[in-house]
Amino acid sequence: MDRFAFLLKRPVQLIPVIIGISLITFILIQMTPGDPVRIMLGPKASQDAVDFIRARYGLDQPILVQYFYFVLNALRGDFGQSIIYRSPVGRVILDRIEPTLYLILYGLALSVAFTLALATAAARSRGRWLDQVVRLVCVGSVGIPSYFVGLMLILGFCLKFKLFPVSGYSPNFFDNLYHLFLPALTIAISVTPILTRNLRATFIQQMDADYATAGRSKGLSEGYIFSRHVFWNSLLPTVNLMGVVVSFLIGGTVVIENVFNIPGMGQALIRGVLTRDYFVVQAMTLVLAFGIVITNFIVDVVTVLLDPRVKL
Amino acid sequence: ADAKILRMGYGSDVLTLDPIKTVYGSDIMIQGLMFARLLQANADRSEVGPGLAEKWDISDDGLVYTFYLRDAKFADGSPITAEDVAFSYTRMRFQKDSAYAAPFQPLKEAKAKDAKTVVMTLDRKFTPFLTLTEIWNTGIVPKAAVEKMGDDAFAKAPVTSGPFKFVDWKPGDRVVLAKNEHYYRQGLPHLDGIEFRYVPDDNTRISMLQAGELDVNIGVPIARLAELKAAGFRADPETSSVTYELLINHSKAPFDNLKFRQAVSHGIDRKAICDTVTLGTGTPANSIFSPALNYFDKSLPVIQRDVAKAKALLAESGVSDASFELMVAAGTSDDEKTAVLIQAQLAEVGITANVAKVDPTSVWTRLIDGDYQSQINWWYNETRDPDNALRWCAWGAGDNKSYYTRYNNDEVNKLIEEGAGEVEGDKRGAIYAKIQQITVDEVAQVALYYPAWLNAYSPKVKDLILNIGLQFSEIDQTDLV
Amino acid sequence: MTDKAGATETNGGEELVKVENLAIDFATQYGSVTALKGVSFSLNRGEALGIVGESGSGKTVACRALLKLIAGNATVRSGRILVEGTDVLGMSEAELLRFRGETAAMIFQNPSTHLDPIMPVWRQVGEGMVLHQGLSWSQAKLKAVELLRDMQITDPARRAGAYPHELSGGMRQRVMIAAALACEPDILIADEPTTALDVTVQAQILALLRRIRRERQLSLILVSHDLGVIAEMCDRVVVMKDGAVMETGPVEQILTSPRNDYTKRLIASQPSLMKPAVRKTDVTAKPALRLAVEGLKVEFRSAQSLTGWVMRRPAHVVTAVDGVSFTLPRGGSLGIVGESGSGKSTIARSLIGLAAPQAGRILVDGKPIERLLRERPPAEQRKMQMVFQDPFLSLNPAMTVAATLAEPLRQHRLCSDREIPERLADLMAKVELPKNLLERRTTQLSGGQRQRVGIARALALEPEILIADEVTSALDVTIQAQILGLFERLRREMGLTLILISHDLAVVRYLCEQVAVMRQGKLVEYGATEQVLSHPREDYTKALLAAIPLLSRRSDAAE
Amino acid sequence: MSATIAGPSQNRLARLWASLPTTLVVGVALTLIWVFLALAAPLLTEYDPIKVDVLNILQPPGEAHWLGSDALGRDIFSRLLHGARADLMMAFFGVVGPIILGTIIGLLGGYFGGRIDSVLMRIFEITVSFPYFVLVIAIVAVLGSGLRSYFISLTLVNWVTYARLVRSEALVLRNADFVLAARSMGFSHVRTMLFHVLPNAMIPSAVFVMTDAVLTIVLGSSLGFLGLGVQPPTPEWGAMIAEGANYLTTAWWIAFFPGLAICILALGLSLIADGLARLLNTGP
Ligand SMILES: Nc1ncnc2c1ncn2[C@@H]1O[C@H](COP(=O)(O)OP(=O)(O)OP(=O)(O)O)[C@@H](O)[C@H]1O
Ligand SMILES: Nc1ncnc2c1ncn2[C@@H]1O[C@H](COP(=O)(O)OP(=O)(O)OP(=O)(O)O)[C@@H](O)[C@H]1O
Ligand SMILES: [Mg+2]
Ligand SMILES: [Mg+2]
Repeated sequence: MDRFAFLLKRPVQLIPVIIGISLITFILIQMTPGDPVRIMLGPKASQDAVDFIRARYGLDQPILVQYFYFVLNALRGDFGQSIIYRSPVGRVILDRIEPTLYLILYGLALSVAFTLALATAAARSRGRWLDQVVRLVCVGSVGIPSYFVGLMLILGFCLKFKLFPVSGYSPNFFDNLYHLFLPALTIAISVTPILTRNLRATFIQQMDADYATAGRSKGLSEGYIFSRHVFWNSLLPTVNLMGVVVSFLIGGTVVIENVFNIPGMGQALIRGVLTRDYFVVQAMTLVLAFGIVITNFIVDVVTVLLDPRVKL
Repeated sequence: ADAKILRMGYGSDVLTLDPIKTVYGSDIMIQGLMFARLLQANADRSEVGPGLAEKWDISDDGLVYTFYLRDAKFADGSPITAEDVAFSYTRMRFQKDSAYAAPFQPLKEAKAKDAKTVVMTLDRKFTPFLTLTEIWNTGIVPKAAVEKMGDDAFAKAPVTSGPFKFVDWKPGDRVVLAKNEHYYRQGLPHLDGIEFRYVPDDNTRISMLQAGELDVNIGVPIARLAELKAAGFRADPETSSVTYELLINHSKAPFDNLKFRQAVSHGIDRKAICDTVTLGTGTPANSIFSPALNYFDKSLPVIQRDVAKAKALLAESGVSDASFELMVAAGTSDDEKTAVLIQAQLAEVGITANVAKVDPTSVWTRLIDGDYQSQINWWYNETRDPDNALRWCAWGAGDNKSYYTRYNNDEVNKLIEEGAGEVEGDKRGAIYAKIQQITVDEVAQVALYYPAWLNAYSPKVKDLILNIGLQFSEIDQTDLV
Repeated sequence: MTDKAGATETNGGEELVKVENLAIDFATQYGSVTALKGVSFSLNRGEALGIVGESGSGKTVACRALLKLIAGNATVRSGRILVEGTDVLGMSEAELLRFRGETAAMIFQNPSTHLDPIMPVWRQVGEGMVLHQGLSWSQAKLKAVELLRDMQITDPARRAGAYPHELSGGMRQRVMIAAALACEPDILIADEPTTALDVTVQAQILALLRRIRRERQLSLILVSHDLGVIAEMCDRVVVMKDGAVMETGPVEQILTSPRNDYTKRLIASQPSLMKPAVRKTDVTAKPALRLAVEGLKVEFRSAQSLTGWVMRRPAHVVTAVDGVSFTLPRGGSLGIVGESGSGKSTIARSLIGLAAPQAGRILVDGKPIERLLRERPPAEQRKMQMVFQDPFLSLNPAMTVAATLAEPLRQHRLCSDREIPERLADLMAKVELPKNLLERRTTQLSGGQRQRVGIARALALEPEILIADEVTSALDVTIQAQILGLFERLRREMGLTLILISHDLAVVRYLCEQVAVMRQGKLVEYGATEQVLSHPREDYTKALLAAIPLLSRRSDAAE
Repeated sequence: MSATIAGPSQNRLARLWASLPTTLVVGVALTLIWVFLALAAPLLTEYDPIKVDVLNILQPPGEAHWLGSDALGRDIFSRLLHGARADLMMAFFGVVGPIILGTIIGLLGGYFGGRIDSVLMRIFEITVSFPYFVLVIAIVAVLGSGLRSYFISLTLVNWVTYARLVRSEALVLRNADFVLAARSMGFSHVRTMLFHVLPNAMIPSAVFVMTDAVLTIVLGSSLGFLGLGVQPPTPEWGAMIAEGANYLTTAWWIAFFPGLAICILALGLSLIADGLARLLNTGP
């Protein structure tokens, strides 16, 4: 179908972006003062040992030569070695993708559920107290750092009522619905206000739209108009906003991963950057970029599915 | 009964399981759980006793050490032979990427004389050698396994010789260990296994301890110690060998000026800093090294703050621009507090300290490159013998230039060598007292206070402490009830 | 109260709807706005009632009130709306759901916004049947297709699955009518059902409404500002102004012998009734040729993406204007008519240099001018000005009227800063706007006011050639008449050369000597107005003509 | 127009006042209160915000210290008021850079379209897909810690939001009749862009910037571990919260009051955003 032609176009557009990202990351991180080998061997190591290891990782070469080898190896599926962990980058990342992905998706699922409930409730009772409460809560909660949300949830749910574990990620899918509930809730608490504000406003705007009036003139009930017309017409802006939010969450979950002690990508990236673990940062950046690209892609597909007018 | 698994949480990540490739706290603690050493320190580390070596001889000239091994096995069931010991020491001392070969410079050679006898030859008289044979990087590794697996693979799944054997390692998450059935001390350990978990957030670690998800919380923020104690956790300060200090760069103005250094030293209220930052769990510093070390000179007075004197010294120094940058590694709240206190105290003397938070890796780069004026830092010593400590912090001839301070005093350097070669306790004491006096007079570094290790243990954990060398040396006798 | 009066106006037939003394206020940020001040009228069974009146007179509010579709910020201050004896305003929510759609239904002014953009049209037609008549969705679909066929939509089975944006404006309006008729209501309220449409489509829709009314015995309320439409469709008419009824009566009577002053003015302002402006001046003396267009061709390429550029993919091309030529003398006037999308605005744009023609020349005073605006010297840029089609889009919403008008004066240094207030006052007077509007932001003006600001802005540069793109469509007939008068005056007095784009032949006939009929980018007919209009060759021109004389025919007859 | 306007509409000021959304008024008031407190801080408290007092650490709220004292014995109330200066600055400068850069890029891309837009969009995509921290660290490492680095890194990363908003508006506006009208009168591209496209394209950004300002403060505190934000001992709310993290259970007041302060400022700014949205979108 014509409208889905962008499905083919996207990968082509992706190439310059990926090259740009990888080159910039590579140069940036390598130009940043600080030596991963020093960090790996620790402050007590001799200069000899440091030089030896640097040579082993090829870090004594000029940057562009290193980049060239990086690309060459990456094309063969080898992203190099984590200097700090002394293991293949692929493994370091693979171990961590799953928890982060689970966490983000779970958090989003909760956010979506909350957002739909709150925005619908607020819009349907527009101007009345419920609406005002929802609005005020959404406005006021923007400034609460998620670190505190997490900590408070732990103090309440884990220590006082002992309902949930403080930490933990288990390889079992269903266990994690329980284990990762609080971290997902923390994400939801920080994301929901933003989405709800947006969706509520769109709902209200769309409830006043001409086609809604036309629906009323046909004798359709408010509930029907809302669920069949207004609702679907309002989703697009929020879906797009959600795309932005997801891009932000990818790689931005470090605080939540720390508070709930989840071994995820966010932690690893920060750590990689702080220790100048070049190849980890490099590969992780690409993985995250890829995640963001996929997110945008999904948003595009949803957009096209939701709105027959859109052509990308 | 349930398997007795001890769950420990620590704020730094395990980076490698190979004893010779690390100097980090997390790795060091793990090594103690996994590898047995020739000798074994007692709980407070005041003495070394038999470990894998049942007994040992020292030649009269003090250059040849002979160790006699007991019957022992690696976790895979293969016997621990003299060959393995020689291999482990040679590797640690001579392999290029050994992270901490420095203290073993005098070791010339380690050789298996027969299956149970190892002979080590030194190139000079070196009294601290015996105590060094119990630190983490002398853990005995199986030659066959290392050679077969290669260093990298071994570092990820080592074959151990200590109380626990390796089961699993998820980098950035946890190391899982299980009881080593072949451990040389019969009937030990009591535990069935250990989970050593990486929990970076201080508050989360405490919450996990409180929720029963951890049994040991290594590194408790001082602010929460009392609370944990009140809640029934064992949370007493434990003796450490740490010195907190203001690192100063002797090769840069204004710290190249002795009077200025003294002005700073006298302008600082060590007790106030110690009390405020450690909430009474530490002691103000009087010497360059910690009271946990042998030959620590108790008689040296803690320098009392004397603003008038500091001002006079500052005037004498002739330093016109009495200001400097005070670097703090970002994200370390105790360091930051210390820095702010120093800043406030020196302000009254007329010295301006500009606090700058810097990301930790950059801090190290700048220290090593000598591109700094001052920094809040701390260090610990693995053994009670001060030789190692002094070579780290005051030996200008060393690789690290007196802990990157560029302090280099020929007399001190000479005294350090002398102390290492001296066998007799009293004489060593005199040498070390002299060194401590000189370094305080010359303000080699501004030692501030000596903090304790602050850990919290669930009441179920019996008989476990962290010793000054960052080892849970009693781990094989620890039990969960 | 008004019972008596209402009764006298009813001439035969059972009274189906009776609006009594309806007054409605709106709460706004500025305070309350009175939209209706005690309106009364009635509708008999089977009758067609027309409501006319200037923009903002309360026509829409009154119609919506009939279905109790009252905006959230509205208050009914007084009045009743009796439909078969029941007061609509007193109905409960449940009663309303039955009432709307089953008893009365409405079609709206703008079909594009009144259809749900993301729902296939058959569902929108059918949902009323599902909800009211308990049909299943599949049954509803069948009936919806039937209804669409009834509305003369070709290939209804296929169109039923289409989304509104895939349909033309006329089709959308038909879909809306189908949706309104779905539950077979007794009363159909049509609020300006054709204003947004092309004249030819308008004629079709009106014919359709007439037919449905006949076949289904519908009572109709038709709102329009076009007396022609009303005259053709309705039995009786209500004239509204400022939220009040001015006059009510049978169509013939109102059109031929209006009693109310406003009604008189309204009728006099209908362009179709206006005599062509006098323009005998230039018949003999051959004036200098002012503007000549030769073989103008404009193509649009779809914006090319970077990847498309890299991969040398050809862009998609639309030929909007294809080989158009015409000439205009000084002080002459040309009317361009044609269906929507035929390229009228594009000609205008390429004349002022906003769209670069692919081929052809534009000569001013015999000299070819640069294709692109920015290549022309400022004096030349100033010479030719354009008034844009849509008054809601053509003024910068962030500016005040004063800033809008002063900007061109300053940029072209037409006068010193001191003279500006004077010039602004002068311009405002020209377009008959009160001076106190100068400080308002353009968003705070009505459509008609905006359009006049747009005209004033173009006049500010004292152009010699003025291109007016559908300038009158947003205007009230009365104001429209004033503006047309202004153009005529400028032409006569200052020798302004005028190009008037419109779909209203009546307007063109009034103002223009020449007319050009466009179709799909080509000039299909071009010549002197009277000649083209009296002997149209093209079907399209004929259809356009058929759309004007409705009212004149009646009034001619009356005369 | 037929409608009559009722109410006290004579006085223009009164009308303007009446036309302002309540949320805008309340929001501006809340924000101004902070500005006032920040400016008047030295008059409102006699405590020096950076004066350490080791004998009085961790005092709970009471007579001496209204909001308690922190781990170094500094008065929280005083730090809170003085901290408002740093935070208002952070909120302000933290969005100024991004909004300028983002608007320029978005405007150029949206207005000119075509190839310029394509190139700018690729830069946009690269930045969007780029992990924030890599960039921040690199900047901190090159420029050193502190506020300046923070602002620069924010600018280099956050411009995308504004570019996105402005571009999508500009894309529509460049074909808007009033823009064509401006061009048809011979105005230059620069003038058209600045006076006709920009004011209208800025509306969504103007609304978003209020939320962004709050996020800037919060982000500043959570990036403290990189050495970003103000340097000690300067008081700043985010840093105060971070300092209080370890004392939550023992000295809650250290983190609680600055947290509350951020929430109130956030509320003010959000209300302004809400009001602006109403004012600008619907127009009177
Ligand atoms: N929701 C509303 N809020 C405030 N004022 C309103 C609202 N709806 C209508 N009005 C006002 O009520 C008056 C009558 O409006 P109405 O829409 O009925 O005019 P109309 O006769 O249909 O005009 P047109 O021919 O332009 O459609 C106008 O002044 C209008 O501004
Ligand atoms: N910028 C553009 N890019 C691509 N196609 C365009 C562009 N502008 C106009 N067109 C196309 O050119 C054709 C002529 O458009 P134009 O606006 O001139 O029509 P019009 O006669 O003014 O119609 P209307 O009566 O609706 O105003 C249409 O098919 C339109 O889609
Ligand atoms: Mg209307
Ligand atoms: Mg047009």
